[in-house]
Amino acid sequence: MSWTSLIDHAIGHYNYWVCVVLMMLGFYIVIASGNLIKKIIGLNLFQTAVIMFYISMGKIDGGTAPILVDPEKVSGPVVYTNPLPSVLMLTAIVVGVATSALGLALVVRIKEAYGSIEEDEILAADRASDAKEQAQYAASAAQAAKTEAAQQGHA
Amino acid sequence: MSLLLDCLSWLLILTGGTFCLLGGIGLLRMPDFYTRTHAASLPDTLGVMGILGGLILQGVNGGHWMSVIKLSLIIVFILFTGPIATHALTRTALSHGHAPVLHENRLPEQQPVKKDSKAGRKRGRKK
Amino acid sequence: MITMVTLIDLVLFTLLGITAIAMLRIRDLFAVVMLSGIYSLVSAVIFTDLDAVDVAFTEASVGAGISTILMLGTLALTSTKEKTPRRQSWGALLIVLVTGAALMYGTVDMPAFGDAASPINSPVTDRYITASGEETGVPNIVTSVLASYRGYDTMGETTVIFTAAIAVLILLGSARTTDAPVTPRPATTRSLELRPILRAGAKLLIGPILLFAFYVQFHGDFGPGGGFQAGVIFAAGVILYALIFDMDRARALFRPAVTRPLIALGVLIYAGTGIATLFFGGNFLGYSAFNPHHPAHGQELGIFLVELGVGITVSNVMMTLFFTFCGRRRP
Amino acid sequence: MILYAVAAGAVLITMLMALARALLGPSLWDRILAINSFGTGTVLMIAILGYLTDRPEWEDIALVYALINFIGTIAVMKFIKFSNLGGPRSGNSLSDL
Repeated sequence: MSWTSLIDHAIGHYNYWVCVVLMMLGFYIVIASGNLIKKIIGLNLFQTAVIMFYISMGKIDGGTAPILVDPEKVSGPVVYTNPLPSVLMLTAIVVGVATSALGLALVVRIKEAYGSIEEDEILAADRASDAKEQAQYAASAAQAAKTEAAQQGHA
Repeated sequence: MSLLLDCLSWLLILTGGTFCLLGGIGLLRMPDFYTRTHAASLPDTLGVMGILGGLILQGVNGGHWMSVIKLSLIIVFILFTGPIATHALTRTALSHGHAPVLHENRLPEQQPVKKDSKAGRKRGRKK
Repeated sequence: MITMVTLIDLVLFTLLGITAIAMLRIRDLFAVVMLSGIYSLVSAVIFTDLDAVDVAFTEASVGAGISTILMLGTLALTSTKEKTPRRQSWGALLIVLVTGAALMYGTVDMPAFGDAASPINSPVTDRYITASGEETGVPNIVTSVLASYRGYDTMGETTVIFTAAIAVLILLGSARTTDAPVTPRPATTRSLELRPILRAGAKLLIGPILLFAFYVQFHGDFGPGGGFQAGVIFAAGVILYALIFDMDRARALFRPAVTRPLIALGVLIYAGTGIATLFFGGNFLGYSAFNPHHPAHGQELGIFLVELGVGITVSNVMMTLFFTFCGRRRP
Repeated sequence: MILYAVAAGAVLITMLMALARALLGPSLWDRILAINSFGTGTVLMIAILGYLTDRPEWEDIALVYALINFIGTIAVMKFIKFSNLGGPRSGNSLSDL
């Protein structure tokens, strides 16, 4: 492979590479960040990267936007860029904002219930309340066993 | 006629581009927020007028009338919104205690601009 | 040979990468939200550059406008600071690196960017490009594919938006909202409020924004635009009004008792168009049945109705989201 | 064509500088200002791209940006001012924004 073809390859795939990097950045934010809002921002990043990936694939060199040109105004055939990725991604953006609104609504509710939007604090609160519940359960079970034993002894 | 329009549009776009660049440089190099506001208004007004004006002349040249109308609308809108936004921004910054760097308060202990603004935000929240 | 468009594309993608890395590193969530505004600005320019004008239009209105505002509304209800993490999560880094390497390996075999012979440009697309003009009478191929050829998809997506709005309303709609109007201030004190410049500017802008929304809605067949974009722009006009004048007054104009049923009405118009075509003897969403002599006219009518439904749903969903997020009191 | 390339180059460099200010920007205000400038650059860039690719009917997108960018800035300032987009409720007096 000669240098020029290598450079051509790099230019021809640069979009895809940046898209992959963006996707991975979003992915990293989602799994490594403890903050719920940051996680949703990471998801948005990931989503936009996927959208950009699709749109990059649809582009044709020398093409124009997929809106029909008046045939009288141009001479010769017109190359149109692929309209299909545009259609799919257009709706994906609006759906994406609606679903991330849903995620944000959940975050707001979590904040109201737990007083925090940090994952570890929420987990700690959950564990604490679990432990409390278990202790209560154990206490009540012990109480029940005691009364049962007392009743048996009585009988 | 066409050549005249072309030359005019070159002139306008070059002026607009220069003002955009100057605004960008000012945004980077000016010492504090208020002076940067000054620089940032360059692309908002003359940059937009120059570049879009040049494009309008090209549109007239090519007979794209719809795009000429829309570009004129954009110029009008940006001429309204740009200064309004900057005005509101500076007023908010000032009322939140973000002090401008004047030569009399350029002492090192009065410099922490970032801390200042955060304190201002907290104060604003308490109201 | 690098064309100008490719060069711009390379620069913009680099800008995008820098912004994303900054978003990862900054811990002030407020700054991150503002950077995500920049991120969507850049991505919209990239979409324009890659000839996906309609997508750019949507990203312009949704990403930079509504999304940022919703994020800010959430920050107002939660907190703006991210806690510093206790430790570097090496496990996460490893997973990300491995996945990334696998995806990179996958791109090596892909056809180069801009290759007209790549498999994505299949005969299906050729048919859309060559035949859609005569078959639907709509010059914007994206609109005709969206509303006619792939009408089922779009109906599903409208339903998803509808469902998401209902879920948000279930989560946030009932308790602690301020549906009950706060005692309105008398008009005299209102007019004395000191924001003359913003108010004057907003008065000049709101009208054109709403008008432009209608233009985008009805002109979407010929240029970039359509129901999704128009709905968002209309909602943005209302949001500007609510931001600059008064939340309560905006809510009195577009009161929940009206906007919430309209969300459903849009979906109903969409599905109802499909059922109407059944009555005219066609397939579900086969608009040609509306006018058997001129199928293209039938298609135009169908696309118009469907886009109207989408526009009504999207605009009301966006307004409802704004009012529910920003009308809620901080706990 | 060269004309548009020159304009695009100037606007791109301006956008780069605004981005740098948004990333460096010591205070919050600098960031907001830089983002506003960046938005103006975006509007110009989209307008130029329309002519560069010989489809000038795309100015719709630039028009939307010119309008939406303003709304975004206002929302950010309102958030800072009242820490809530709902604004002051229950009749407490407004100071100027």
